[in-house]
Amino acid sequence: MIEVSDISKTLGDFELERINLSVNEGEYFCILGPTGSGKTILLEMIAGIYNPDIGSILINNFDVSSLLPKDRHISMVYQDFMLFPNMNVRENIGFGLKYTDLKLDKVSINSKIEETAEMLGISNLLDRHPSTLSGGEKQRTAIARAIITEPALLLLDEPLSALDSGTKGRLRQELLRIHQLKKTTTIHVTHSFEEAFTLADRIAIMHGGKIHQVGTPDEVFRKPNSKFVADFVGVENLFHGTSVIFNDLSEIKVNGHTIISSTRREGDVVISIRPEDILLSKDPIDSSARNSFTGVVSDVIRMKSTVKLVIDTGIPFRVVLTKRAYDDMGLSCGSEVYLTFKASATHLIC
Amino acid sequence: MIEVSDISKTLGDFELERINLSVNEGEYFCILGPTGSGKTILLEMIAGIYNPDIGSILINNFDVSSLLPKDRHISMVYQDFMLFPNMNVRENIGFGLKYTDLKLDKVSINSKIEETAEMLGISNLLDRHPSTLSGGEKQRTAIARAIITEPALLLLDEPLSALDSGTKGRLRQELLRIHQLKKTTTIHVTHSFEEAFTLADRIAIMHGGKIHQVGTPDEVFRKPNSKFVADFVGVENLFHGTSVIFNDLSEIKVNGHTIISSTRREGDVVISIRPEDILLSKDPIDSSARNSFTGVVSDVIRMKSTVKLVIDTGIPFRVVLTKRAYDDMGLSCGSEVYLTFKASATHLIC
Amino acid sequence: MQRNGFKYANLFLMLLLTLFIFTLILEIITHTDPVSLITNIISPEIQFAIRLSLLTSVISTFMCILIAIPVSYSLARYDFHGKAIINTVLDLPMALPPIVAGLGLLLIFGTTGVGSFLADAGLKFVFTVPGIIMAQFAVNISLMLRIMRSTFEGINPRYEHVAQTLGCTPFQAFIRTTLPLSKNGMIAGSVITWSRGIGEFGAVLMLAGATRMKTETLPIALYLNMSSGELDLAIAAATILILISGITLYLFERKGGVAKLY
Amino acid sequence: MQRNGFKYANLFLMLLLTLFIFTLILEIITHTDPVSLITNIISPEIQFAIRLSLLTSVISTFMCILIAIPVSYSLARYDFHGKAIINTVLDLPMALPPIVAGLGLLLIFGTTGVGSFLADAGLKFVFTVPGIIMAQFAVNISLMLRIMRSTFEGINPRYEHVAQTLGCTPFQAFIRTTLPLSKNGMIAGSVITWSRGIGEFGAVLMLAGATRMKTETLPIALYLNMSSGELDLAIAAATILILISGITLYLFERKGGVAKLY
Repeated sequence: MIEVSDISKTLGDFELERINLSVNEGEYFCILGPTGSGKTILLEMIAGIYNPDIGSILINNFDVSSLLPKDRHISMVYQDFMLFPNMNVRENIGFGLKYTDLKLDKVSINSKIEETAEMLGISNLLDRHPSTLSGGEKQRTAIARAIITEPALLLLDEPLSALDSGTKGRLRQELLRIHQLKKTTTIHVTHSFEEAFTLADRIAIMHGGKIHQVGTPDEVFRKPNSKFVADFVGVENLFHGTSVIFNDLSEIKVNGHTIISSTRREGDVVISIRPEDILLSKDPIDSSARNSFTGVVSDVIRMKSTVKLVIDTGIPFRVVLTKRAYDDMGLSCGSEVYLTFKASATHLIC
Repeated sequence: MIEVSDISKTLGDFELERINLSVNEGEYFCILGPTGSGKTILLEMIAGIYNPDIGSILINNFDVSSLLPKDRHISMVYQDFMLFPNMNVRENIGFGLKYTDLKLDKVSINSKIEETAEMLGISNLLDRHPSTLSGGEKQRTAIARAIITEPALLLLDEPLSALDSGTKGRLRQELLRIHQLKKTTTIHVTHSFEEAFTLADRIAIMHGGKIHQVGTPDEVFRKPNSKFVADFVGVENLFHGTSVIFNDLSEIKVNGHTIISSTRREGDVVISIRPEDILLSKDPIDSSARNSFTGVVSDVIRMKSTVKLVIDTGIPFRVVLTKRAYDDMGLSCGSEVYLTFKASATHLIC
Repeated sequence: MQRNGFKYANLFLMLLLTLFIFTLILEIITHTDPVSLITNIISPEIQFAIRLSLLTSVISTFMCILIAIPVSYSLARYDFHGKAIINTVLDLPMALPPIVAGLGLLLIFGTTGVGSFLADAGLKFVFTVPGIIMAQFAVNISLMLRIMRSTFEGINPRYEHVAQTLGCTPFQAFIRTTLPLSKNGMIAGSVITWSRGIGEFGAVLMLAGATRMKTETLPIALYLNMSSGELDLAIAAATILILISGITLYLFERKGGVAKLY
Repeated sequence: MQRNGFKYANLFLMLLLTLFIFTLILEIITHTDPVSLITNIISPEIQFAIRLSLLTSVISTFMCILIAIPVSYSLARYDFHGKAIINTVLDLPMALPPIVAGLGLLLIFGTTGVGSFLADAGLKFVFTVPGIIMAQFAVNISLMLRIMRSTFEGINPRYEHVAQTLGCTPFQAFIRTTLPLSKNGMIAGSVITWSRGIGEFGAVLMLAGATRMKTETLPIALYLNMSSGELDLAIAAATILILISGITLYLFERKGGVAKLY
């Protein structure tokens, strides 16, 4: 268990103010916030790169506040990979093994490197130089280097931010799989709600050097405790589901409903539908759109020139309408409506 | 009239190959192409910054190929403004007047500066330093500096590319207005089809150091003469129209049809609707969507997992469907269909 | 705390080196008492050396700027065959020990036809004040070229393009845009050149010689007085030179980025 | 064509300056015939000077690296009070004329308690070979510091952070990551320091003196032989120095970006 108590730190213009966090054994914990919110500094303080001005950090009930990074049993993965350019992939991955208390011999070091590389699907890259790798391969190497020492705590500083969207998705899956396998307590810093939503057991929202809210992704998404959190997370229809491919399309089961997507992926997925892409009608529609649901208006939020509705169909959809369309349709809380959206508007993000 | 004949130029790795162009008196001519296509070098050769290796340039039937830039009666506006940082706005705008043959006195120089600043709406900025201006203000100053000398030819090198989208739209309007007012022959280089479509009398498509097609925007859009041109311009539903605001929404007349948009603007506009945002059905739909049209399938293009249809409703709409939706609906060329899209999906780009 | 061993060792070495350099300066300044230091500084010999040093270094700096502007502009803006070779030749004086450059100048002006032609025309460089200026110029021109070149390379050529389309000749366009925009680089370069000119010893010694009250710049005064055992006068000259270095460094820090060139 | 007047004037001046510098070198190399040049180069005196120059410059370069690494690392990575002042003091030797630095060293080692303590311990710097090394070190350390500092600043500290989380002490992390990554900067800095060490004249003259066959480095040999009228031996020394400058410049251009520091 990680216990961050009342940490404050001033670094140049920047200030972290009385941060309290507690991360459970084996938990995947995301710290979510916009750029400049102090996430990375917090992570580096947990790692021991910086010392907090006041406050303490406990890892498994042991105060590590005054220990060197090497004595904290942690590993760190940065957004920009930070592979040692003077070593090949094998030497990078094996780096940490030379400094453990285990005193491994050459053979067991090598077998451990190969096993870890195997796990990350980079066995064929071991003799390559980091500069010849793609972004995804670099980050896989960095992750392998971090987990090979079997740290008590894995710190990930925006590990997916420097990758293109395809690679991002694949590596997100990989992080999930490794965590299910190793159960290493993980703190993952990100500015993407999508990322936190798909990965985290719990998330903390950070902004301006403070923690604003802590909870499961669902709690934070459904019950944001401030306008900042609401704005930051409340823009998308995001749902967990299980996908099977049928007739070249994905059919995703969400809360008993089936949603069709033209993106193809199987297994556990997270889907997202932009509120503007959903069509509302009072009668069922026979159209080219693959998705159609009946629901009840459960909330109406009036904006400047648009209206946001929450439609409960068993799944809570957010829909955006022009004011005029809203008035024309004569809707109010409790009205029954039909939702329609195209398979191509259903994005599979994980 | 501008006549560019058989110009070739090698500059480092880059090669311009036998460029021929002719721009009419008073015409607004756009050269459209992706980054690295050689547009800027061509413009700088017309300006006289570089000399072509072979070929000639005629301005109003006079061969200027061997003249200094100062003797070509041209003005140039760059993407990055290039306001002289050692002068204030007034000195920047008036710069060219000191070098004309007119020998203006101080009073008439000043009144000319003020008149031009007035025209561009920057009268209140005359004593400011360029570094204190916003991007839009900088580019207005650069345009004022260029047009004050009443050049025979105005050269614009991606003049809107460095601006944010709101400013971009306003300045595009400004360019249109100035051209209608002054009728200066203009060559405008851009990588944005939208920009060319909204501004140009005629456009030339340039790629890899060659001119691929010349024609009115409509010609090029409807009848691209190569796959490159088709890919480069054929991605959007773009239509000219006239807009009035009614009940807080824009009603745009296009070819006798009325299209509703939630973006508010009056007068001549160009609208764009993404092909994925249009819903297709065999029966009329009663929904929250503000736009609904009947049309006939006039072309079917099969892609890897989607189908592109051209629906003629008087306006030629492009619509993208999943393959399954296309099959389910049993459509073919000649089928009658209904098109539906939301007012918020109708973007006013000019 | 155990963690800072590495850091403290590094900082300790840093302080030690700082102390060493600081002592170096302090030893010179405090070697004579203030009263005799001032007496020596206002002695006719040191006063002559100060005036001669200022005069020659200002003129040689001016020459450096005048030549460096067109030459470094050419290197920054034009492409031509043999650019790499010319560049290397122009960089040579920077890598050459000043005393060697001085010998080369002595040979050019003392033994060749060009030298005797110039001497006949009244322009004598060997063992003369013009020789001091020439020596300072030859040693410093490369550095001035480097600074001005990187200054010009940092100025977008499109300023000149725009000015040309607005009616300027290429020369006018340069004068109205690039030249004023290169002010900071020019000041920084001048300050260095000036300071190095004042401190130049080897090349001046070779070409202009060390003649008391004739070619006696401050470094030459230091040298002559050390040779003749007049330590106090040598220290007076050194103190002035330290002062000038301090001022240079201060002016330079204020010009920020360009300082990195040095 | 009329348009190129400005350009041609610039290029003409550039060629003129190139010619001037080229002549400077050529005059020295061609002043004696090749046979006697070689004879002079292999004379015992010049051979001694070459060996002494190589020995002292290699040792002083090594000292510069050894000191510059921890000191410039401190300046690049740590924040502390008084950093600006320490930085200015450490930059001073670069702005100071070498002859003044030499005087300061002479005063430290010749007149202070520390100097006599070191002398009693067998470490004499005044008019000795160790004095040559010390003079070269003192004059060049600032430049080495600047180069190493900007090299370290160009290396992401996160390499060390990662290494530390993987089990390294701060010192180990530095040795395994930042130090190997700074190789190019270190080579470039060493080449400059070495070349400037070999060419150093003023400071060496002050501290180590000019004693034939004892403290006679190449620049001192040039100076001594010019003084005694042995022009051919002076030219032999100058030719070797030109050769070394050429090699330095060549090595330097190959190291690219870092060259801009100079």
